[in-house]
Amino acid sequence: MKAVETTAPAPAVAARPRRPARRGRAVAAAVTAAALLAAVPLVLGAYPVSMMTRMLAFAVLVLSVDLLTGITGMPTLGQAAYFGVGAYTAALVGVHLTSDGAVQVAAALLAGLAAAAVTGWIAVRAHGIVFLMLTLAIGESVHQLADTWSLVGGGNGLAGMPPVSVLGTALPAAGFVYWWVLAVAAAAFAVVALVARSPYGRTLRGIRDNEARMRALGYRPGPAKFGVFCLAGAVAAVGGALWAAQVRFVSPGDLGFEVAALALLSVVIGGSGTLWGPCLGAALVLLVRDNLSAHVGGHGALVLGAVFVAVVFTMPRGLAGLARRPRRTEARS
Amino acid sequence: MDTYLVTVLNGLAMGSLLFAIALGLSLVFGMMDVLNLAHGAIYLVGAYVAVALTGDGAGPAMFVAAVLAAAAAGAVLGGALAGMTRATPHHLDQALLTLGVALVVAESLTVVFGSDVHSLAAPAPLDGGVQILGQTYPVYRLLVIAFGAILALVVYRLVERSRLGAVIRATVADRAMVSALGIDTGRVLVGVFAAGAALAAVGGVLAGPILGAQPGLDEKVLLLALVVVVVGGLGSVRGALLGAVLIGQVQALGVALLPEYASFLLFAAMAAVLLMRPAGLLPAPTAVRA
Amino acid sequence: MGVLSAVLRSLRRTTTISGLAVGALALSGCAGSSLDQSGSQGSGDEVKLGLLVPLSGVYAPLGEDMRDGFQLYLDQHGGRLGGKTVRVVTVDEGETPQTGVPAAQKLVTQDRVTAVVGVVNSATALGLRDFFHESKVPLLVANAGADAITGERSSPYVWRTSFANGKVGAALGPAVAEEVDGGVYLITADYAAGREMVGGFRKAFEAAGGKIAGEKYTPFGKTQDYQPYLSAIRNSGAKAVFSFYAGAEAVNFVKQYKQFGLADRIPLYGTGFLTEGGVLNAQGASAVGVKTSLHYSTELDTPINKAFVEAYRTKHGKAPTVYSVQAYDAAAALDKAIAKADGTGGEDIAEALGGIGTIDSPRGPWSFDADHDARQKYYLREVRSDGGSFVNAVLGELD
Amino acid sequence: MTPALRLEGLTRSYGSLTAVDHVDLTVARGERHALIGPNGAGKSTLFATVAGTLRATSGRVLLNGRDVTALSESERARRGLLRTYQHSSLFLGCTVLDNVALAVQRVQRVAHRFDRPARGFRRVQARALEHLESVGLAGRAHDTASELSHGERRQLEVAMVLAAEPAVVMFDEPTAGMSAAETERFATLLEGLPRSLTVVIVEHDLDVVFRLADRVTVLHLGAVLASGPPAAIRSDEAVRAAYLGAARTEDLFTGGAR
Repeated sequence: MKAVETTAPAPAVAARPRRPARRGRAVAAAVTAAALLAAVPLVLGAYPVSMMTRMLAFAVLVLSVDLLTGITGMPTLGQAAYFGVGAYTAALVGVHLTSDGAVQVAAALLAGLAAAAVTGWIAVRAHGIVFLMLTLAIGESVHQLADTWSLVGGGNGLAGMPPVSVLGTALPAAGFVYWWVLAVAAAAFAVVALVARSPYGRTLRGIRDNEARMRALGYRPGPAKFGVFCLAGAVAAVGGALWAAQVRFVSPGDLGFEVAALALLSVVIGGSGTLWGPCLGAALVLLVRDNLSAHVGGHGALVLGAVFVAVVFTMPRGLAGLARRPRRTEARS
Repeated sequence: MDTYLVTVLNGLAMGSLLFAIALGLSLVFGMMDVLNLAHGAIYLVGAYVAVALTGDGAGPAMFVAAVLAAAAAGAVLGGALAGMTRATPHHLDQALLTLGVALVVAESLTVVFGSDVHSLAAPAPLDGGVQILGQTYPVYRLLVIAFGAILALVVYRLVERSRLGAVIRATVADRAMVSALGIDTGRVLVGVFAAGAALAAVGGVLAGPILGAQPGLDEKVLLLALVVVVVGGLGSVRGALLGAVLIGQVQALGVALLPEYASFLLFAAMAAVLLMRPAGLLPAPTAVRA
Repeated sequence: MGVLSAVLRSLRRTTTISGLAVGALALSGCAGSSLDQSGSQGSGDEVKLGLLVPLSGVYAPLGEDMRDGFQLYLDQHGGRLGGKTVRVVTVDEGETPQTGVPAAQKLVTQDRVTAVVGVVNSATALGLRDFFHESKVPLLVANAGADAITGERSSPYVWRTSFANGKVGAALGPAVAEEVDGGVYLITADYAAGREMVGGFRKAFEAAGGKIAGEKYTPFGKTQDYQPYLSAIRNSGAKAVFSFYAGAEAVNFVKQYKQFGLADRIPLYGTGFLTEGGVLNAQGASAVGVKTSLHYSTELDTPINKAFVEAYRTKHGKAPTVYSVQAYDAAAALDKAIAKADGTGGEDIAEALGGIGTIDSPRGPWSFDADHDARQKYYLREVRSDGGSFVNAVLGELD
Repeated sequence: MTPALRLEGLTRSYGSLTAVDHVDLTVARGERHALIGPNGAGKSTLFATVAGTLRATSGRVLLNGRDVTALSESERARRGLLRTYQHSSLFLGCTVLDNVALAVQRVQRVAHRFDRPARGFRRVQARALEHLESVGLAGRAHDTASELSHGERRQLEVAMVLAAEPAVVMFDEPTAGMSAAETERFATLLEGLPRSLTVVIVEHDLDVVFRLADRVTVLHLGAVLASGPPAAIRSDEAVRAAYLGAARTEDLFTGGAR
């Protein structure tokens, strides 16, 4: 029954330890989690491993949403677009150029960065709900593009991607693909964690908490927001490339609104103050979506809706982070 | 040219529906900063009330009964939502709460009515078409336009000209100030929430003969209403009206003129407006923003 | 918003195997490591089949019909196919490959089914092609219509008991060219299935001497109001319209086609999905007179179809649809294949599927062609009122 | 010498209401200048207009002789013109240390570095801690700002704005909500500030005003009523006369809503 404690494919490392004393424990937890995660393919069968591979890829997308929503306070519904850009780029590279996983990830990263740079300057001018709507518009437009553009297969999607290879060795079995995805996801996690703890991360949290005050301190929030938007686009695209490496198929459904909404939901469920929380949220959301459903008699949404309501009333602080972003009422005075 | 005139007319019909639906969303957001994600579900309640009461082809009396029943159901739901959101301090929590309610409501509707597509007939005397500029046009849509115009007038008088309206506008602008003046903003908020939800449900009945009722329609409608509200400007009646008319025309005239870009028109229009006016076209005047 | 349907979808997923997902994970943990590739397993007197149909999302009504059709065949044959007891594992395909692909992976790698039946979404079917090909497990596509499934992306392990989009459209081409004196307007939802059906029609139609009066592709899943397009059709001077829509779009399009007065002046043709199943009930009288091509209608006047419709009504309390028949026939094909196969492994079944010959189905006799697609008759159907309800009356066969 | 801050006919209107009405004011470099006046006199609006949070309707703001009226708030802050807020405006989700460090890292030009964790930037951390110590909050450096009491938040606000190394700093009612001990600490802190720093302060506590200020300006209905050394203001008949029925000038400023 080792599976139980490994259902959480997220390195349990605190995003920013507050006191040095905690750092040691956080490192120990991270090492333990990494070791457990790395051992998964030795223990579990192909399906659970492929599922955890997707969870890891999705967790990378969720990290990018957390970077924007949890750390910078910009709630987004558009990250699936960059996830999709990454997935399509990786699949195109896989179909037409090379099955080398590193090349696919690198190409996806650059494509995501470029896509975010092109669209981001529009989005970061807005705040709160308007930002949310603009990212939604970007997401829907990119989805529409994928749905109608024959070069990427249109609505039928892009199939025929060969198994991903690393260092010249093809990885046909689920377990090896898992290790590859785990390695890249861990790297992405490390990068995001570094950014979150850096002075830049502090700047972003300042923008989240009180953008007006940042300006009064002499900051120019615009470029800082644009920068994190591009970074988040690149991270999401890496997630997309990892997703494509496992599924070996990309379709417009992968960058649809549903994916964006689930990613945002993961951040909220996981608690957006930390990085490991949303990763855990990502795993939970995919687990529920793809597996946990046999016993709800078809009407689980009733239960779920009630749970939502109950959560709000019983643990209003449990879903911190997003709630801490500046509210309109505070902006007035 | 005549073609486009009929298309403009049709855009007005859609705009009327959008106005009825988006108004409540806009005012609730403006007054309480609550993003009511259950608004689409309330619309769908109205649509299914119409399915239950009028089925396929009922008389005007039954149709009016459906409108009233939907309004009542919407008001009850809206009042309940208002009470629940007021008991919750954080905006994200409030949004989650309304999302939870939306889930419960929409799933209950699927349980009761199944996942098939339902369609509705217009009440018998309005079921036909008339000739306009040589084209057949459904009479019912003319009624919808008339309804939208009357609604706009009534709401405008109510919100812009009456004392109650002054309180509503003042609450949008600065809730704390209105409270300080000794006015019970709580009752106003609950009232507006309930009225807005009732309007959305009535919108569901009225749109029934045009859009039908099926699972998932709540999301499409919510999205459209959100676009209308954001384009028009949060918290303002005139903004909701302008946004609704504009989006109605984008989806009608825009599609007729630029069919190749139909998929992108809605969001392109929204992005264009927001780029030029980040607060929307006619935002509600608010207190000084520091 | 989308969260709603996503969550709804996730919570309506059903599986016949029991156990929470965590438990399932743990169970499969006993199955060993994931570092090798493994195919399906067959054992003794029992076969395990996977049913991959949408039970949530917009395609749920189709999925339910398919499940009912498949189940009816099993019930009629004592729960046995080809002499072996069948265990069915049903999973929810959902709306997109996002959910469909993992669900299929679960059937094959965890439940280790011998074969999988179902798949409504074409993208899901195409996305799963390599997976089934490499896993050497047969996939019997019982709806998804993308031409490539049995075309450029065909596989020895992918078979289709339903239709190819282009062929359904093409079947109507010569008939319309003959019936209509003047240009025909093409309109469909702007996605792969729509373009393939219209493309198939256009090719056959133009080959038969027909003329195109204009064409429009409407945003898929986002169009509620067709008036701008209907005006364009009116102004084009077209003598007929060919279209493809499904679900709520089919309902809205056909109703508005009537409301804006086009139905009385310009005949509407389409592929059969425009007026099939629950969609037709919702369209009601608006659909009367619409002519479509499809490989099935409940009104087919054959003994085998009458018996099927009767049995289906008795069991499920409603009329069958083309989707029910496609899944029913997938069961029939498997029945023959399992009986013929040397074993119950995926490779054995796949090989046997090539030799099952003709299946006498409610839709008429059909067989797999060289590309593993269904070679079948198409019928010209017209919506008629039949004592308060509406049916697709069969006008004749198309060739 | 060029004055540190000079306002020329500065006006800010909301429609027909003129909150700041042609204010002329000159604050010399190193001066401690107090701004007093009853509630609604336009003090906060004046600060916001000078800082650039609000656009001036007309008039000019000169910082060290340079016209900054057209500059945004953040550009003015970069030139050394900073303010605190009447109601604490902090980064409530961040730690106390982060609040101050945000100001420090901007000044030290490392605000957008992400090559290593923030704690690796020793100079920033050390400087931020120094500022926290100066207001007595060093012990709470790792607490979240939202956990602070009202008075502590006021102290943090002071530490944050000083950490931004301003040339001219405007305090908007800094001691409101502070305990007596905290107020004393604040007054001592202010007295200890180098004279290279120019201070404008809106304050209701007249003890503090007359203890610290070199000059005092009285604002009334958005306009300057009087300006001069504290002793002169204390005995100014015009100030006294402007307020009907008030027996002592002090009552004018301490009575009423507060």
